Amino acid sequence: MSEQNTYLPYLMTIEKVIKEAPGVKTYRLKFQDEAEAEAFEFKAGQFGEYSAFGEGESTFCIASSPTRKGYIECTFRDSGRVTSGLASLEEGSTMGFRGPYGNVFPMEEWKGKNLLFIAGGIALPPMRCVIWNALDLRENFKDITIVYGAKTVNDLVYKSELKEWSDRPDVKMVTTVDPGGENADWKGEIGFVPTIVEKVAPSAENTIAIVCGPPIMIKFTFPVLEKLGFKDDQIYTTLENRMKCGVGKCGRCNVGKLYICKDGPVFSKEELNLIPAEEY
Amino acid sequence: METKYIGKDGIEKWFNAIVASGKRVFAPVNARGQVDFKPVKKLSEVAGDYIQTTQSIKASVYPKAEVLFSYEKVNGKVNLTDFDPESVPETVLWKVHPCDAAGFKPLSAIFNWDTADKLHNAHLIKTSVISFSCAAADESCFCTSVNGSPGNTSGSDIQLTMLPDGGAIAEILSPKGEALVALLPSVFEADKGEKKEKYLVDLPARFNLEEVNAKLNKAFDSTVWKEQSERCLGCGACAFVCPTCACFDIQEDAHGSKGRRIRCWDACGFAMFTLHTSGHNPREHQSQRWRQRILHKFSYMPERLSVVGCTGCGRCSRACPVDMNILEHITSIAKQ
Amino acid sequence: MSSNTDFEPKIIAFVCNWCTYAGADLTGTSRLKYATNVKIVRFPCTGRIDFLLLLKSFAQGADGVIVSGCHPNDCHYTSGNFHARRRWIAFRSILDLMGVDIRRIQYSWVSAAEGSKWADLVNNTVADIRALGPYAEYQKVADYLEKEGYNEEA
Amino acid sequence: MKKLRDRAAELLSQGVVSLVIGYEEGTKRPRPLFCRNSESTEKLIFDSRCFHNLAVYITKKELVGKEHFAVTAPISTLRSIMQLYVENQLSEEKLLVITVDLSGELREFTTFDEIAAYVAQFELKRGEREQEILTKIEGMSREERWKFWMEEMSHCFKCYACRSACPLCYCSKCVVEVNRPQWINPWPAPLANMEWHINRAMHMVGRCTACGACGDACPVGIPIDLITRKMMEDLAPEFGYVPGQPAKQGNALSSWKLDDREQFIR
Repeated sequence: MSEQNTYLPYLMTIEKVIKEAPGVKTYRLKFQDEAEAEAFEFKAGQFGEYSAFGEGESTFCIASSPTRKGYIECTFRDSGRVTSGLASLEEGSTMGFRGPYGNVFPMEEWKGKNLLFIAGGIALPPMRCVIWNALDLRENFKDITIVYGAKTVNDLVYKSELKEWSDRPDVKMVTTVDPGGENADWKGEIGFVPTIVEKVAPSAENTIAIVCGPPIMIKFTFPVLEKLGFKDDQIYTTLENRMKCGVGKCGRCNVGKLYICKDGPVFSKEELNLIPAEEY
Repeated sequence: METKYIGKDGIEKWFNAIVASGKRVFAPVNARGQVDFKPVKKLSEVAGDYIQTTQSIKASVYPKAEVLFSYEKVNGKVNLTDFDPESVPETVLWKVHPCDAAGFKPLSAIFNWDTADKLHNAHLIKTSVISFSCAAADESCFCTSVNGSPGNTSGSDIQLTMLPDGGAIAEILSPKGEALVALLPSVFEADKGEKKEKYLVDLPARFNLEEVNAKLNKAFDSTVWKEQSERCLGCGACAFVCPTCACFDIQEDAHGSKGRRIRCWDACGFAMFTLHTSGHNPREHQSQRWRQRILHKFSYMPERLSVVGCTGCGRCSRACPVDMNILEHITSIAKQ
Repeated sequence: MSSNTDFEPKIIAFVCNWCTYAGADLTGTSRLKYATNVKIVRFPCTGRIDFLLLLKSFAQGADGVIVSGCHPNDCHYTSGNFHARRRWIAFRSILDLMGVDIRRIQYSWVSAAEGSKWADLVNNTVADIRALGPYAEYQKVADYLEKEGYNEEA
Repeated sequence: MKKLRDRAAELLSQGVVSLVIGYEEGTKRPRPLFCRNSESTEKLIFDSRCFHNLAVYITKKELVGKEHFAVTAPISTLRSIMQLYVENQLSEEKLLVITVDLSGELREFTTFDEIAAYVAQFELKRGEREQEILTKIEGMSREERWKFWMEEMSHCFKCYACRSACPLCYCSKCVVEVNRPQWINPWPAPLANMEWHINRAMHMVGRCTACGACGDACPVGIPIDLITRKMMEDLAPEFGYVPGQPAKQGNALSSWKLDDREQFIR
């Protein structure tokens, strides 16, 4: 009997380090074991437990698209013991990864629809996975609109990709910074994400909105979408409660009877309505 | 399932045979003014007169702190050493109460409901449970209200029901139980036809589980949580003595280039349990944490795992420094 | 306690920057010989030396600890050493109650001018700890995890 | 008892206070009770069995809110209230302290000086249990003490009931919850448990009022209250405070005397 130890991480080599914003880095990770790499599969929306040996584990989404094979990427902010341990690693060093965990964005069901991505700050990574997934299968979807905002120009992550997306003729890309966060060269919008969404959002007809961001942004974006005619089953988000195990055992991420790590992290607004808002 | 009789002397001989087989034996021992499970070698060490051990037996299949794996960093590479199921010794639990044995089911349900938990299962496989049915109970006991009974055999490999002559009715309930009998089969005699029920404590049910469940399904926003939890101090005593509480933390024990990842007990009553790095805490108030504890056991687990997360052992009520009496609280919810 | 001739005590010294560290420096520049068993950790002031560091030293293999700073009234920060002294009094009292071997923690005042006192302090402490032997009692519990009874471990 | 109930009901119905923290009958012994209306004061009791230290609740903002509140306080609670006051954790304006004196009369305190004067009449003595265990420990060799405490510590499972029950453990973030650096291993293990308890005792130097709440709360029966009690007994004369009396001269570890003992310093 060779039962797998769920808590034993895959060993990953950090292939590439990208500095995204102050304190924010993206790592491209490659499996050290060929067979593990071969067998590994995930879908947009899933997350994992990333470990810095000597510090512990931290939970982030997989920020790369499942359409890009051979590696995974994660983006994180240096904000605690584990993340600063991870941040101190260099290209070529080893870290751990467990996953993929959680449910997925129902991208199959979204075929033939318009997609509206709305993200704020460090919440672009879970969205980036879906965005690239959609762009790599561009023919499956109709209009794609991305609204992304951060506090300041400095805080925007994936800067080169933001440019790539806005240069593409098949994407409508809107970037914004909070009032006061702009600099002299800033050519994007100035204003909070919900306000900008109201201005630039496509018709709700046949459109799916995917919202990721800090709770306050989500709180103010939902009513805007509602006003624009989006139904609850057209709106998706991804939640992040504190987690340790990632597999529905440690008891932290319960929201009502659901586990964010098993039943989420992806929820439609329709599903969100059924769980107590105070617990996420 | 087979029922036998074992005499007074037979019990001691059999116990000695179990110890002699090299298995680790845990039994309730009265020491330091408390009765708790400890490794024992002689039957005389086993505590006699008590209602309940302070702690449950859960640590035998879910240790307080356990190494998930260890690692070593060598020249920029990392070598992992997996948990070795063979490192777990064969263990016999002697004189477990039915409410403790019954706790193995909800524990395993949590650890195995989706992903199998290698560590928990390794312990489980190596553990044999000899339970003793209960002839006495106190005001904190309520197993009969949560699908249990003083003679419940769930989770037991053998159950003994003590008889006035010092012997016992032995119910052999599983292959593991048979293996234990096989250590000294000669002391097991034919069943004398005694009815076990006659020797069990009479413990009327205090609430109806379905009723409680129905109430709890609508109670999330109730004021009852705040009312009940006002005196709660937010410590983890209730969770740590509970036979079914399984919430855990994963921590790192690093020493230079070597280290180990450790799983240790945690409790949903702690304020820091759900605190996000951002400072946001979804369960900020003690009332929310108390609600989580009750709903998890009496609503979420029955719905998600088809098992109630409480065996009615009453330990949490006994351990609580401020008398958060779970029976009283559940009964009052049932009556609402 | 057998005289452990092969035993080389591991000693950690927590010293303040202004007096004892300078004093230890002077020992070296004065070419005074002293035992090499000491690893020095420099702090701004004895007032900054957290009591848990002393316990951590034992847990990680030290057999003895030296804590040393400026003489009373000589503190660079005026009263850091007075605060430290109070803390040591309390700490010693608690450790003694708990059965921690307080003979293994040597407190001292060594000024920047007392190079020879530092050498004596180290030599005497090394000799004392050598006589006491390794602090195995403490170190053996450092890695303990689940044990149903402390006495179970031989 | 009736006087207490009537007075509590009166205070609540007249709106003098919005909460009375007291005792009610519990499963085996009295337990804390929170009266927010005059009806619930019927459950109030106050007798020699009431020894929960209710002072633990009065620093919980979530519980006492912004309104005026009252607490029925036996002597141990009064001592803690005084210490909390000395540490600037309470204000006289919000809190009304009620006790029942030896003659059975209700006494109300509106200033902390009154409480201090009242508390001063009572000497802090070791109880039977404390005397018994401390005598035993005091008679041990160092090696025996180490064995004794290590065995006790092996039972600690870090539920932190000691911390939760202590009125003076009011920090919003405890040292064991800090992980950069991780001073004390968060999992239960004999040494990590001992480090925790040494740490707790150090944080209690000159502050512990020997109410025994920590030891009483410990579900696994470790006599942890004796660590802080003994420390306090030993150090009080040296640091110039009286056990059980508020340390008005300031926190023992943030003050010092020129002639503090130093024979142990080479």
